Amino acid sequence: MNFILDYYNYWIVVFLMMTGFYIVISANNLVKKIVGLNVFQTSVFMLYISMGKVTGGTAPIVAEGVTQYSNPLPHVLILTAIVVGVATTAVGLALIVRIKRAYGTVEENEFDNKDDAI
Amino acid sequence: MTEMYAAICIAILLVMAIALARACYSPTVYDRILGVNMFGTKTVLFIAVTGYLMGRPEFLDIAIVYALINFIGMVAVLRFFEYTAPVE
Amino acid sequence: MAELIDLVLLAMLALTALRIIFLKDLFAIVMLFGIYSFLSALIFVNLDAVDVAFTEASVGAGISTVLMLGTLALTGRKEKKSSHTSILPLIVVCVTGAALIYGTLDMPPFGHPDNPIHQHVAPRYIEESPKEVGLPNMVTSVLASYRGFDTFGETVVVFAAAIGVLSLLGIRRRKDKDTPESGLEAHHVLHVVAKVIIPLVILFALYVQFHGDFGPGGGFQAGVIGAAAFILYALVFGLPKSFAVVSPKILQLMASFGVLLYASVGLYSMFKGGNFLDYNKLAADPLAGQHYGIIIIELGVGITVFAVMLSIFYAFDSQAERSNIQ
Amino acid sequence: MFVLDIISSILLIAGVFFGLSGAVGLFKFPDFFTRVHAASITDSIAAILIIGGLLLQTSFDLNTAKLLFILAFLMITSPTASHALAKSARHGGLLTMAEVKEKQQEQTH
Repeated sequence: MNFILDYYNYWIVVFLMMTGFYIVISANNLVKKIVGLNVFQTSVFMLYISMGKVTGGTAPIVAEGVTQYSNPLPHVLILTAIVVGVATTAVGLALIVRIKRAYGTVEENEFDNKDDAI
Repeated sequence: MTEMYAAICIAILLVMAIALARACYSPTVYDRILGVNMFGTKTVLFIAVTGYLMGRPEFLDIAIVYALINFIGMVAVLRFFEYTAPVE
Repeated sequence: MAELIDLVLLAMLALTALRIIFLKDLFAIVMLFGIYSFLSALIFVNLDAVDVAFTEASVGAGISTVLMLGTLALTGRKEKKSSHTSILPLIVVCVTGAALIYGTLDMPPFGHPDNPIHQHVAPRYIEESPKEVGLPNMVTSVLASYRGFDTFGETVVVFAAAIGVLSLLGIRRRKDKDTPESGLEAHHVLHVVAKVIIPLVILFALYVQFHGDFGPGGGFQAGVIGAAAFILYALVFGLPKSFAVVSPKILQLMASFGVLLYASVGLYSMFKGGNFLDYNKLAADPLAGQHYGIIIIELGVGITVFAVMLSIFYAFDSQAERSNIQ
Repeated sequence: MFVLDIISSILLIAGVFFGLSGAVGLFKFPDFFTRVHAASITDSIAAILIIGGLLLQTSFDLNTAKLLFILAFLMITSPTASHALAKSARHGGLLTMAEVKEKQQEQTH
């Protein structure tokens, strides 16, 4: 049981990562691909935060009577990564809107065919 | 009191799981939105209770953000839903 | 107890992700993605990362979901049948996953205080930062002071993303007054409630901005929450009215002003004889200097993030309204 | 203090009970409008009871204010959201179970 608890977080992270990866490579629709990318991205966040957790620790904000804090460094890295992540997602979605306007579709195989036709 | 909070937490988790199931498998799109909304309000309560369970209730700010974002998400869904014709 | 909550929440997260694969209705996918973000923020709370949870709840669940919904309004909500075979991706994913699982067995056990990550750099932040920077929230001190240069880079990236989105889409104002009112005009209750809620939300955003030194929060979160208040206004009352309140021109100025404010703090500290972003030189007392520096750069970050998020939303929403009225 | 603990326990348990019954209603009721009814009413009462239970554990500081703020916020937004959802479902052409039955009878006649 201890063995499972020690690695459970990492296994779920790998599972989520692979789920996101699968959506990205198998989905035909570009919006779904972006959702897959976001799932993947969140799994990486989860990995960092899991590594920063200390059992019996508490949030890294100074309080009276607390001696054990969790590691604040991964929190800082991930906090900024989330904001940058949504910024890149927005750029990706903007590209999708332009693709829709240029090709009339956001399905990968359909605009591939249109490219070949030209 | 800690055991009490723990029991309440587990019960709210159960409610959240049911709401999640409704959001995942639903007959109409409106049921799905309903499930998402219920999930959101239950999360607010869950965070409030866990704050007391962990002994650091000053993190109630996060519960406020949840309540706010839940409402905005709901309004956004209704707004953009009008543009896309219902399928069911 | 924390382990049990962790177990259950992670399982729910995995099930949600799994369900996303099999759904064909993109609308449902985006809503499940909203739940996914909410759940991951809950897990962050449970793993003691309150600041990260704050950001994920407001940015991931709020802004991303709204933007994706706006995109769906433009691109349609049904995924068509894929022509790909799904066997090959499945094999690739399974092989990669197995390799990664094999790799995790070499990881240090979860939550152990003697893990390598807790031995270097972090102890210094935990022990010294309350004395050196003088703030109870270590995440804010590391973010704004120790790693201030890094955060400056992130702010510039966010600014660059706004430039990217605006150059791809642009914000279109409708000139003619006769076009039907946009927004949820049929929902009268929503109008009244939004009028009550929006001032409260703006007040809360200011609280998060200036209380970020002592509790969870800071410029990034406050900017997003402030933007969320105006997004709510634009959703309920329609874009033209929202343009009258905060025009896109002002937002562009605000976005660049925030970045410049951040950079000017760095330049000022150089002018005072320190390094770039060396807050100790800002005032006679190093601790007071740290305080001034952190408050000003958090303000810069907040202004930039607010302006960027709101103008990105304007860009998507104006596209959605335009194409659906025609 | 002991009395306060008992009262707040009762409030918390009652809140969770209503929450659970609402969740069951989400699956058990026959059509969408009854399900909205189940979900929205229990949402409100559960929020009142649970936050009320927590309020009794605070000692009139910032946390009390925050809890009251959350309560007020939920009281305003949650019924509004349910109302807006039901309204747009109605406008979107969703029928209640009785109306569906009526329609079927008309078609058979």
